[in-house]
Amino acid sequence: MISITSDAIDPLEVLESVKSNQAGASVLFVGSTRQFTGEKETLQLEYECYESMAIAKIQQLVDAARDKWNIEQCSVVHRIGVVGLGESSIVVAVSTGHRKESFEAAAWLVDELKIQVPIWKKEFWADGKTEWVHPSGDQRRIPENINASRGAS
Amino acid sequence: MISITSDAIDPLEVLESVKSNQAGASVLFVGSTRQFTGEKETLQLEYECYESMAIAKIQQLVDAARDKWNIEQCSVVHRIGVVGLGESSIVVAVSTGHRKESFEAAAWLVDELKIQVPIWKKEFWADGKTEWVHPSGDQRRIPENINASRGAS
Amino acid sequence: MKIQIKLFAAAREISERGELELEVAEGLSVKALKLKISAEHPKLSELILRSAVSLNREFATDESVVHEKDEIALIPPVSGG
Amino acid sequence: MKIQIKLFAAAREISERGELELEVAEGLSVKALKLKISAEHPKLSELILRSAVSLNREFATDESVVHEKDEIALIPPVSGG
Repeated sequence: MISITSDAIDPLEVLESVKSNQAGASVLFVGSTRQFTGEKETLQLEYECYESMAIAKIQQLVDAARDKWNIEQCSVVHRIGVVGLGESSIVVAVSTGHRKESFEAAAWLVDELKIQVPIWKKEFWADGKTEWVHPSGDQRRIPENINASRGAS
Repeated sequence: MISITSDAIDPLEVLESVKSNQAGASVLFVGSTRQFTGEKETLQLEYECYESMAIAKIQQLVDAARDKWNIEQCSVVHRIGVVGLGESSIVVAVSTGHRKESFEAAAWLVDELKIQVPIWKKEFWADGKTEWVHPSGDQRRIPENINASRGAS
Repeated sequence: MKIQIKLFAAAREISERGELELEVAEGLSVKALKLKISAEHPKLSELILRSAVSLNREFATDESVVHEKDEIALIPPVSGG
Repeated sequence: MKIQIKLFAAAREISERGELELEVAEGLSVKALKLKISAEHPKLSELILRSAVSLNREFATDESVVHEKDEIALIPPVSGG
């Protein structure tokens, strides 16, 4: 399951989408809106995406993860629009035969999604300010890495 | 939430038990009965535990994890009795401010539980044989490590 | 040739539109495209320095060449998750 | 003194009971206890070599001393999760 949605994400649905009798382990990651970053208070987040490219990029990440680990099932769901405190913006689920691979693949997918997939977060701070989060770093490095590592496997 | 139960585990309940507005990340681990181990086919598993000690040991692990990582909420639920194919024997959930800690703490809790907590698994193989799983290794090393690491922090 | 460039997040808000339209020469490189956008839309220039360009939903390099029918987007540093 | 030792998993099945009762001397070490169980229940001896003993729900060392009111269990290698 790869999905971008403006509705609340149902984590149970994502977990069940990776169910398999061949899996001894499933790892579900849920990223949600945290109230405090240091002393700064967040009221809500808002996500925007370039949907067609985001879906294509997530699919590339899932394909690359399947090359790197022996994955039974794998799902990535990202929410867009306003995501309130405690609500989930991203849910990733991976099932594998053994647990080490589930943990590694899920963590890797979240790490890479945050670097490679065209989705952007806007902070709504409690002091009334808003801010698009545009971290520094050279994004163009990444897709080249993915293609290289896939070609080699 | 720390629990040992003979009922089916509800993963959503465990995930919700770690919900916190201070958490930006939650990781849920689900261990379930895998049909094949190499070419050997499993029909079902059965778990037995020394319940009072198991609860005490899990609590020690959770306390040690809280010393090692900045954990918001943490839950461990283990099922005992017969666990059929695809059903869950263990569900661990950890919520933290940032994702790295959730992944590390959840993986560590599962690793340590498998070494330190008096719970035993019996395989029911498809060929009709049964087998208690008693891995080799010196168990007594572990509680000493835990005490040492807790004392040092 | 006439091209459209999709804008997102801060780029969209700064320029107050979801798409730019530019008249450019055939054979334009991505690097030249970024310079041209900066020149015509100075408010975007700081963000463009830190942004990537995608062509047909793939990240492009500075040397990539823009074609008339390409789906083009300016991709500010991403922050999903 | 009379002590009970809880048995689990293969130890319980091999000995066909959930608890052993032994008459032992005061000041018995865990190491001596394991030898005594092996001697009186030879079928358990192989598993005892690989098992731990818990006293009051904590893993004991070979040198730990068993007291009359202790909750004692034989802990074969565990396999939860």
